[in-house]
Amino acid sequence: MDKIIITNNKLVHQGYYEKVETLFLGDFTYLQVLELVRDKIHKGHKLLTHPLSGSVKPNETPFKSIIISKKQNVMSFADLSIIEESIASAKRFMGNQVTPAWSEKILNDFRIIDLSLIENGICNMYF
Amino acid sequence: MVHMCTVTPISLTVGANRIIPTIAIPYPLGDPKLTKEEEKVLRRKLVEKALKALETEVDGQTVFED
Amino acid sequence: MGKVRIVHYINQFFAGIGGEEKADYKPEVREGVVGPGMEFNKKFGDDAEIVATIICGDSYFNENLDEAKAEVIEMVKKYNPDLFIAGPAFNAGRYGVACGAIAEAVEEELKIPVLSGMYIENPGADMFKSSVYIVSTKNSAAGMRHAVKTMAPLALKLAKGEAIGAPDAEGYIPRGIRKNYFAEKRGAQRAVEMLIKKLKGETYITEYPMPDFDRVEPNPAVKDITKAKIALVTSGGVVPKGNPDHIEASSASKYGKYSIAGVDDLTEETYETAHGGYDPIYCNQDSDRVLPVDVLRDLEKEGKIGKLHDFFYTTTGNGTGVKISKSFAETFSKELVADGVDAVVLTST
Amino acid sequence: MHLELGNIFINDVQFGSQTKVENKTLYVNKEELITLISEDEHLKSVDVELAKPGESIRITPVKDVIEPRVKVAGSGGIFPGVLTKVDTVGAGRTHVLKGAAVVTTGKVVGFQEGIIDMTGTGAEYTPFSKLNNVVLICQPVDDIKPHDHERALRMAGLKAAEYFGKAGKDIEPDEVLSFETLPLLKSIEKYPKLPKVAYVQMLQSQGLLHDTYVYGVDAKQTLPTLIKPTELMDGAIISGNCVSACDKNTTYHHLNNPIVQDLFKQHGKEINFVGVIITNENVFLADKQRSSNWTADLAEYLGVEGVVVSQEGFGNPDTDLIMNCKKIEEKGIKTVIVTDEYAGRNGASQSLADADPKADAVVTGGNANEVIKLPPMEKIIGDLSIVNTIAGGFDGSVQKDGSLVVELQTITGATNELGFNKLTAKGF
Repeated sequence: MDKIIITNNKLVHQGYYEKVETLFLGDFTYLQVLELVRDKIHKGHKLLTHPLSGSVKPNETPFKSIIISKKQNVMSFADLSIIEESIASAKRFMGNQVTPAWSEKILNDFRIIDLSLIENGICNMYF
Repeated sequence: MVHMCTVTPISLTVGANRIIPTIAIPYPLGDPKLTKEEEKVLRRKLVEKALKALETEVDGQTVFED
Repeated sequence: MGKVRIVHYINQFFAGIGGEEKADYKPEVREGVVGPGMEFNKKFGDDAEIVATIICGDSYFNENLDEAKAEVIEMVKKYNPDLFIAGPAFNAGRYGVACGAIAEAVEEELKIPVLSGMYIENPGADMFKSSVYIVSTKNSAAGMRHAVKTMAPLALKLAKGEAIGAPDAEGYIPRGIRKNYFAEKRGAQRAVEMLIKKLKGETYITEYPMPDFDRVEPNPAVKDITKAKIALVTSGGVVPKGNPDHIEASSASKYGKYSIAGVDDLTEETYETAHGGYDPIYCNQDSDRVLPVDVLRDLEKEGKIGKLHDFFYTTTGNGTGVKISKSFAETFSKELVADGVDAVVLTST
Repeated sequence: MHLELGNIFINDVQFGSQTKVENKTLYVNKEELITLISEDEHLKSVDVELAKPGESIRITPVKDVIEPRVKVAGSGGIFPGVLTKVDTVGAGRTHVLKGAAVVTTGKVVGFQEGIIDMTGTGAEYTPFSKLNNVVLICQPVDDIKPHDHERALRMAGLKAAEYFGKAGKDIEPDEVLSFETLPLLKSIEKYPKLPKVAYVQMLQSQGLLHDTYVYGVDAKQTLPTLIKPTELMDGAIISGNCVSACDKNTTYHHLNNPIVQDLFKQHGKEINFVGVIITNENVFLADKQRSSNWTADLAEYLGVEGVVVSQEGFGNPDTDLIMNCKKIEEKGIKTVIVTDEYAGRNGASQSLADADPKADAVVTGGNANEVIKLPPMEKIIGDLSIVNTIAGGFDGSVQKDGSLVVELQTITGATNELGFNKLTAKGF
């Protein structure tokens, strides 16, 4: 399929790397994932999922998975503005309060939610 | 003033009046896929376009497309 | 609390010293009131008193910003006031900017409340409304009485540390700080009523105004580009290698001014980008990709442009606020004009 | 089509030997309720507590709040497609235990949120402090999967609400409200001179803990469609949503949708309220495009002149909201949007993650980042230790004396984006 998952969530990596090209960045922060996606958008990759997926706040969950197109085309201004606003939002939340040092159990809950947010659409995507 | 930028909608919202669209955000006036020489030719074309825009009367926000 | 002590800042015009020809008047402090201060003192009655007035020429202030600020702050400090009032400046642009800048600086340095007054379209209002309480005034000095009527009670509240009400109630220009409160009607009802007004074409007030942007009149075309002196400005963060002034990767608090006299080409060894808003690798390899010095130098040599200005100005546009960006431009565009620059090529990433 | 809502006012809730409504009091047979809820194999234990207005009680973490209702006449049952068959609802007669609610609590995942204080500062911000609440505390079996856990809690709340609703079936209501929805063409004929108005309701539909169900269908798998406002009153839309406590729509909100109510109030006077369009808030941008296109198209197809659009949740729904607003405005239809803000603790940051000049009529439910202090409560229902692990709570949230320092976003329903509350924000 013509897409790449960019994620720092091992559950997403484990679940999908055989089916979808997956760029797994285990040691990236939430914000670093967003910034990497921004660089990809600059190069003309299309954003396929919203970077602020989920209502879990950016200073709560450390995990983020975003799907972009494999193909590069002319950069989309709409995508750029979404990723820029998302980065600004994420920074705002971190400015209020940094992500706590969660227990492994809670981290795993966050992984499951992050996984759930992308798996619902991934199977029926044809573009 | 002439504004050379890739994301012209932003330039329009911040109020620039002479706008030249450029190549890409990380390299507005270049293209790493080209050789150094080709890149400079490309850059010169864009700068000449910008100078031309400076010499052109505008009566509102204008994006100088090709 | 006893009588509130106030220091008042006015320009050369309101001090009766003179108009534009006296705009380079250096800061001077006088005991008691001068000019509009009289109106204030009348209004304050026994509650407060202007103990000193500082007079400064608008050109002097704006052209010697750092010095002027420091001098005025020293003068204010001596009087140990409870409050600092600047203006009102009405529609006088440079006076407005001076009032905003000095009020902001006094608040920051001396930690006392400050107040100014301006016409809504004064550029100083837009630049300083988020950091300073600025009362919305009429557009000329004819509105003095009206301005003082609004400023005096707000000044007393500020000095006494009382809670400041909403902008429309107190008369100041909204500062863009979102505050919660309980409305009389629930949101759904407000929404339905707003829709009915919108359908009828009546005025309604949105509860959250979208961020607004500026428009400026285009400048006339450059007559002869082959004679023109051209300067380069960038928001792409190009800096000499090592980023000597430590310009921030995002939300920049400053800009840099660097000489490119004698530079024909920006190389990997000499220049880089400080910008955190994009992948820096391409600019770091060759900063001409962001700031086209090489090409403009060629064009200069070929006589296609008059001259490439010896300095370029740079900052990072990443997350840097509109207000601060404006204040950068406000300052360096004056230098550009003074240096005889005819046109600017601004590049953004 | 016609729906009568018979409100039975409830001023008190007490345990008793029989579940019934008498003298405006809801009596709860605790054992019977526990037996009913415990039928779910995913639940290990169930407990029931009562929380009344003014009591020194803090309920946390809150998953959902549901108002007890029962179908008395007309087709279908309450919560169609979930607890009852998928028969179409929205006509006939429905009884409501007005003033009572079922609140579900219990951890779903490790981090949680949602506080209802029955007294003090916090009580002013949540509408549920004014209700007589029957609180279900459900502990799941060990090693339950989060998806099953969420579902078990969701069903427990709905079942309890249905159970109490039945107690009001044969009671004479204290007031009867009547809502009429005509076929579209008739509706247009009825008030030809009034501007036609629709309501666009955006439903949270992103994934685990972020879902809404319409007649039992997961909203993320739906396309924007029309629904009669009275169907909402019979529980056609339920919440499976338990992230972002302040601006999620509980099932209680869906049943009592304030925009629907307030549009009805002006119906036939200032406007002609012709219908509700429901749309979703999905993660995939292509879905957002499709749904917003479809929504704008439906509004145009209906021929309305104005719409109110409501949002649900934080972050990416801002994009759906702005897309909907912009596309509907571009059809020449006037919009008002209802949202809330995340303007930072000092209120100085930009409030929304998206913006457009076309969004020139905005109603806001307030800044969810505002920090407030909640006094200690004598009784905690649920688990206070989790307050340090909820949205807008943080290390040190729980003070030595039991008071809490938290952002408004921890309080259930505080900045609701259906305009349920009076709270709002303005620029200072």
